[in-house]
Amino acid sequence: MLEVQNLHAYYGKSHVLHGVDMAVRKGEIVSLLGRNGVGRSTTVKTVMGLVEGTGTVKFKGEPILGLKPYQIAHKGLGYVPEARDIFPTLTVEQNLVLGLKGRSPGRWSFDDMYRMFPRLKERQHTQAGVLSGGEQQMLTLCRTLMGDPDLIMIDEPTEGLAPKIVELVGEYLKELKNRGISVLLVEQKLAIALDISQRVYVMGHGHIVFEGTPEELKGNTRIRQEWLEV
Amino acid sequence: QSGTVKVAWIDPLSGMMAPLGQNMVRSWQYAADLANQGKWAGDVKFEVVPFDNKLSPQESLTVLKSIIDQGIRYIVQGNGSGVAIALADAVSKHNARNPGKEIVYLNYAAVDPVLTNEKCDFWHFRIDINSDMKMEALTAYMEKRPEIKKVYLINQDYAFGHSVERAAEEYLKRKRPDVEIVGKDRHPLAQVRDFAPYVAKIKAAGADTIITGNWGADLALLVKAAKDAGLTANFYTYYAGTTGVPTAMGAAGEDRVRYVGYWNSSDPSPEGAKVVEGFKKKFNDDYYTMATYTSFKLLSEAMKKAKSTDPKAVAFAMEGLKVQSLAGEVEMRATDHQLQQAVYISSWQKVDGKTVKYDQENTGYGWRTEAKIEAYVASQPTSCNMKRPAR
Amino acid sequence: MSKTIRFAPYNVGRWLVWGLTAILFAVMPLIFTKGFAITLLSQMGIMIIFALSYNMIFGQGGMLSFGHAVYSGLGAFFAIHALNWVGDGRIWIPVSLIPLVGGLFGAIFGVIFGYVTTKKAGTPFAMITLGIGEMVFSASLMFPGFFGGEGGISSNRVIGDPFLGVSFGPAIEVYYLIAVWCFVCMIAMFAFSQTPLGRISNAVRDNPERAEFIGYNTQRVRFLVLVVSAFFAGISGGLAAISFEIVTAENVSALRSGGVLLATFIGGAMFFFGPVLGAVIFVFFAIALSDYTKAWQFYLGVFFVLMVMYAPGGVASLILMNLRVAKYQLFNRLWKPYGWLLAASAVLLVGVIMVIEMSYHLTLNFASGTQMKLFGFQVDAASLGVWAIAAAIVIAGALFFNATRKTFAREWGNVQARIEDQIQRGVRA
Amino acid sequence: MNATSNQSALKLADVRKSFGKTEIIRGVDLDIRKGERHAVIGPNGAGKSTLFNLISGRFPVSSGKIELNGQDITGLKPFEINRRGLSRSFQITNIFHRMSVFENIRCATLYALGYRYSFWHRLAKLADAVERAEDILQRIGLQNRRDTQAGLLTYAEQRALEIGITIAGGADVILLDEPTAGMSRSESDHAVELISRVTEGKTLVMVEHDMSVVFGLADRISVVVYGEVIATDAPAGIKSNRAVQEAYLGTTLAEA
Amino acid sequence: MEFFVISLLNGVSYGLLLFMLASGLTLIFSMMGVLNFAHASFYMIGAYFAYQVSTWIGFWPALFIAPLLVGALGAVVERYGLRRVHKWGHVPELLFTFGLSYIIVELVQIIWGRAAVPYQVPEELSGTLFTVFSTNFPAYRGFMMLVAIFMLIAIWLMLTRTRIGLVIQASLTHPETVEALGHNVPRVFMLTFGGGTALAGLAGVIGGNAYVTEPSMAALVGAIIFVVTVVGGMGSLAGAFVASLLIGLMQTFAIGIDWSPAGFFQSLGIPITQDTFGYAVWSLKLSQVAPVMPYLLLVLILIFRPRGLMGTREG
Ligand SMILES: Nc1ncnc2c1ncn2[C@@H]1O[C@H](COP(=O)(O)OP(=O)(O)OP(=O)(O)O)[C@@H](O)[C@H]1O
Ligand SMILES: Nc1ncnc2c1ncn2[C@@H]1O[C@H](COP(=O)(O)OP(=O)(O)OP(=O)(O)O)[C@@H](O)[C@H]1O
Ligand SMILES: CC(C)C[C@H](N)C(=O)O
Ligand SMILES: [Mg+2]
Ligand SMILES: [Mg+2]
Repeated sequence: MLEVQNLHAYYGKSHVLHGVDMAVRKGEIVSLLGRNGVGRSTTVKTVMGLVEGTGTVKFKGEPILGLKPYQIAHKGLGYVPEARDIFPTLTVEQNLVLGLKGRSPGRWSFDDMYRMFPRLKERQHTQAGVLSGGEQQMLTLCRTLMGDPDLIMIDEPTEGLAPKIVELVGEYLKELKNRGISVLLVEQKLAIALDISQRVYVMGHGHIVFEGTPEELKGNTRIRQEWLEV
Repeated sequence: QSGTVKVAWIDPLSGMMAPLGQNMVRSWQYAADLANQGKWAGDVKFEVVPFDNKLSPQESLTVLKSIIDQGIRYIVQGNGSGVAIALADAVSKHNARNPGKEIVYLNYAAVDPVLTNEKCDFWHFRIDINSDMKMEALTAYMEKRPEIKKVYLINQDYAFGHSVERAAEEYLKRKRPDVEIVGKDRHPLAQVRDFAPYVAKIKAAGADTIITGNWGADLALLVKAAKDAGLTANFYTYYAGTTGVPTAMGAAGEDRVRYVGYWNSSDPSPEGAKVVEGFKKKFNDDYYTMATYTSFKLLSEAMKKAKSTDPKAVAFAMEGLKVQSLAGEVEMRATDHQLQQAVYISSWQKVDGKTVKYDQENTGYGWRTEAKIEAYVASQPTSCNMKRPAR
Repeated sequence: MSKTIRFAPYNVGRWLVWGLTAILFAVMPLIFTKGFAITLLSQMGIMIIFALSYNMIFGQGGMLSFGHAVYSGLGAFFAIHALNWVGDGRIWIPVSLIPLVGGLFGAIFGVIFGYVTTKKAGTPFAMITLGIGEMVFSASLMFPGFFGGEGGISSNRVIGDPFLGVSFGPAIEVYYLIAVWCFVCMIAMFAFSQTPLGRISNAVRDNPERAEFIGYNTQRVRFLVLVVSAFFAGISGGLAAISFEIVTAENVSALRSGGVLLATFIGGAMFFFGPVLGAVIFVFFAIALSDYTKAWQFYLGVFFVLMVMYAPGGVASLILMNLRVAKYQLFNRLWKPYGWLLAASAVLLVGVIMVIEMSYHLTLNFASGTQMKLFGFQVDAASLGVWAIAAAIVIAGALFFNATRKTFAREWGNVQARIEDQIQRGVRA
Repeated sequence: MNATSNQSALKLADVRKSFGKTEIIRGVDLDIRKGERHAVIGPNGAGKSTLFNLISGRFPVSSGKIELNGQDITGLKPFEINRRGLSRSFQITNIFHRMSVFENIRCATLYALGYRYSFWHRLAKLADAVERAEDILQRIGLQNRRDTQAGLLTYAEQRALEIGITIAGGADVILLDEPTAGMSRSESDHAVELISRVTEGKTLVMVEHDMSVVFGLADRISVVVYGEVIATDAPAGIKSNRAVQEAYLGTTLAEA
Repeated sequence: MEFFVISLLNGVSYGLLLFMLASGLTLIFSMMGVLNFAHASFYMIGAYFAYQVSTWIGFWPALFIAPLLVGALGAVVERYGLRRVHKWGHVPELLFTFGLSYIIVELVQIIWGRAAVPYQVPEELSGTLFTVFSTNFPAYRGFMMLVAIFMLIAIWLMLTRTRIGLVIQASLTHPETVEALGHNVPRVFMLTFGGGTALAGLAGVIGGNAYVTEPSMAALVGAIIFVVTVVGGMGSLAGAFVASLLIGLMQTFAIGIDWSPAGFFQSLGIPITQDTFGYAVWSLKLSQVAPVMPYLLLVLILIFRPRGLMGTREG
């Protein structure tokens, strides 16, 4: 579904991605792991067209590198940015409305969202800017779902969430997968990533250093020690 | 003596009063051409250099500085007594501090009386007639018109407007104590775009006559608003002849608008007719600022008399000088440098070829002379105590 | 780019800079002796104080004001009244200290208006200052007794007997008075930026909320800075009163407030010396250029907009960036692209100036015919041929410029990247 | 562990806060002793940050009373509370972006050192401020970033600076809101170490979701759920508290 | 009574003109966060365009063409100017428009000269609409009101029936995120700015001949419309409407009323003469204070109700 080959990206003159190769197939959860600052977020942003890059990125077989973010979004790629990218002056509901691409909702309705996180329902008409850190995190996820993506890329969804909610998010990601949506999960918390994903990539300094199943990663202490733990 | 004498013209070429300024700078340049062609000052040629002062006293002084830097020694200005007072003061200071580099200031339209009374100055010469003289004439004319009962005064909020208001009240009280002044208004100079609220007020006051010193756009817009609202009062004005006002009056102003001035450009002498026609042909515009003609006459004669173009010598030579303007003989009174000339009152009428020869702004209407008060009658005493420099 | 200049204590550089500034003030009128040059220099001195005072609140304090002329203007009015009183013999103050009267009243009005305006920050602050500016302007026309109505208040700065031969009659004497005041004010304002209050005003600019949590009442900080700034603005007003000998409502007008904003921004609000440059450039435009062309406001406006778009740090930032390049000895790589760029800009500029000047001439100098002087040539502004030439120059210039611009941008980028690299490495080392 | 006395440093009595109609803080009582390290935990949206905002004066309380070192500080402005010896950090980094790291810290020392709004002192000559700032730079480990513009620091460095600013004024009660949020394991270990070093001898109150940090630092823990404190206890007690597990910790606790 | 009715009508028609201007400004501000200092300049351009077009093909086509041209110009300004400055924040944006206003005045003067141009009310509308007692109410003023109200409805429909407002507001803080959600942000910005300036242009078409079309017309209303938007509450369209009418009426009535504190005290039997302390203040008539009143109102509002009459947020 998503194929990334030899992707390079720069911030000004600093070279951040040095040829990333990875793929996400239909209906699977793939995790992208790695330490802080290795370029995981950058990878996702480049795919989304928010950062300029070179190489090949294909989505559903079509090359999408160089397109504008909104064009990419319309092709069915969803992106949940890192913490707190909510629209602070709009209400919770208006935030969700902006997730919609067309006029009519797709697979997901407002009610689905509110069922998933009842907390949001309570705060429906509050300005999103005053939500607590965790509530904002939930809202970002839901907002992207409203756009009815076929593949959703989520950047650190569990950051700042209470332990219990973290578990909940894991459940919902599995639920997405069951509905046929592919997930590319960028995570820090090993436990949850290993628990829910079918395959994992480990990233180190701008390129992929490991690809395999969670079990393989658990078994590979060298990779874990060198690229994930201290 | 020969060579070119540069005359700096300082008046607005931008803002609400720009059309007026444009007309006047043309008049000055036209008059300079006449003087040069007619060799009024022998071999001396005049050149008018325009400077835009945006109608602002402060800007005028900045402009004056650069005029001084350019070595120009004669300045002329007229639009606005506020500017005139500031200029006269600055010229006086400059001349005192820079002997040998004096500047002469010909004021061709700023008519606040103080300039030739309390604040009179040796270097300032007024070619127009002052506001009090005009009001004296206007009220003398009104005295004989019993239909005037309720008068409204509307004027611009600055030196000149105040002097009109003061004189109107004072002279009416003296000549027509029965007339009631039903309202007084002062509005900002060259700022108001919509006079409808003022007209509503005039209407509410029930005035049958309006006296106003407004000029240029301030009068044109006032007249336009009055017309739109269907106000039927008569206008007694100082400057209904200025650019823009004739168009605004059009047919609606017939016989309802009067103005007091030093000339009637619709009914000039043969000499004047040539100027009016020539100007119209050249610019398709009306020549009414006759002071431009008089000014060059005065300068030329004075230069000949002094045999010099040095401002100081010329200034002394102008004192008491008599020349022919387009309205007859005029004299620059030495005591206060107020030109002594006749006063005209005219009314807005259809062109008839006899009493109203030339129309204004192609409206088909022009001015008919209602009264002419000779110079010696119009003359007023002065409180001026002139300090003259050593010759 | 947005780095505040930092001086180490007792650095020779600072003494050098101030010393040179003082010498410059002293010798300028000896080099440019024409009456016109003196006017220009005097105005620059006044504007420098005004712009620096404005930058205390704008660049240093983060308060965008649209009404700073209120303080300089009211200061000027009080100064000129004081001057008149001295003239009447009602009070005695040496003329050279009259600016202090302006400063004092500037500060007093700073206290009055500042109390209201500094309750707010950001956009509301900007709007209140706009409102207060307009209010004072309109009110100034309502009290002719004090403000002199439309004609303003005039005065005579030559009072009494000359002191040590100085009467302040000749413009040059006034220039030196302004120069001394300007120099003293510059030092004072620089010193202010190096005090706790000055520094805290930077902090309040960057992050008012956080400043509250390190113990500062941000409202109080803004207020104090505004009052100090108004004091210096008032001094500049007092000097203006002496120099022009007239003060009118225009002195408090929005035009003046806008002008000082323009000057400060053009010079560079991030740097202490930025507004000094800005003031010099602004006055140059307003006085020197205005003598040559009626289009000076157009050029100023375009210059300003280009600065906002391409160099928001102002002229000062451009200079500092180039100095940095020089310091890292990378200028040899930029000479050529610079040369081409300047050549191209010159061509483009000539074309644009032709078009603008001819258009202005056609619409504004109607009375003097269509003949005009352009770059020393006599041309007919109404002739098609001249227009064709102008258009050709503009087009050629634009193409040329576009071509050189790209090379320049590339080289410039490379050089900056190398410098950044070196800095990074320097930090690591 | 810090030496704890029995005097209370911070005392909240029935503090309440409503935004519009919704009551977010619903009667909180809290007594934090001098020298104690106290953690506040609880689900998202429980009101932890709001509680901090109330204590530090960012929002006015709707009702209730807050005492700092025995003094009533209810209704005071943030700067007044800060001057009385309470300082806080923010969940979202809140520093002076355009100033250098050193200036950030020095500014934070000025008021406490008595220079207040002075414009008659020269900064460069204020030896005590410079000294203290340098000392704090040392302690937060940013001495080699001294002259870097704060906005250009990495995230973790900014968090450290945030803490530096918070302690620079010498306040004895420090509130930290999620000091390790967004940090990797190694970074947060480093942060914990830093925090325990710089708050030596002071009263510390912090909000944190990272249980390893909480259990590593805190002497006592309060759990806030739905605007109420449901438990205050030593770490061991909290770990085994049923209600807390249900409301907040879930089953992942085992891994922490 | 006659005075009252006429002043009321005059005030309302002036207020509605202000509203036409303020609505565009409010729209741009509330959506883009840009305080468009050049807004009044677009109003002026509208008037000049309308003048030019009407000399070629008459007033009625100009009524439609001129605002469109102004809107297109606005879109170009956004595309090639504002957008570039956007990344540097709101102050540079504001300064950009501030500088733009300088340039526009000069351009207008280059093209049309420094004096007023003869932009006239069309024949069809130059008559009298109706007569109140003995005063005529010009038809053109009625027309002005009609256009303003029509415009109000159009804006209201656009805002309530589309998501544009939300998209733009969200883009203010997080443009990238909005784009990643599938919205073409740059285009929406361009349209908004173009739309807002087109409204100003329309006001220019209507106001230019009702009053005077000349180069200082922008500076004259410029400050007033800021007052309107701030008093109404920045970003609130309803507020702008109320404030426009309020200020329109206030200014019209104030001119017509000669009430002064001195007169008031004198009617109470307290003599106030030239020698009374503060005579200059006591003797001020309401009609003289008229020019200051909007600004006084602005300052008072900002002190006592910083959100404005109907605003929801500060700043
Ligand atoms: N806007 C930017 N400009 C310059 N450098 C950047 C920018 N954003 C990120 N970087 C740098 O690029 C590198 C990769 O950043 P990225 O955000 O992709 O990391 P990450 O793996 O997602 O880490 P994190 O856990 O911090 O989210 C880092 O070194 C970071 O400092
Ligand atoms: N200014 C405000 N107006 C309205 N509601 C607010 C405001 N500030 C906070 N809230 C609400 O109060 C609740 C508590 O918020 P708070 O930020 O204190 O939570 P928290 O405990 O810090 O959560 P987290 O761990 O997710 O940061 C949230 O539901 C939030 O939406
Ligand atoms: C040009 C004139 C109408 C000026 C006017 N008379 C004045 O004294 O101000
Ligand atoms: Mg990341
Ligand atoms: Mg929180």
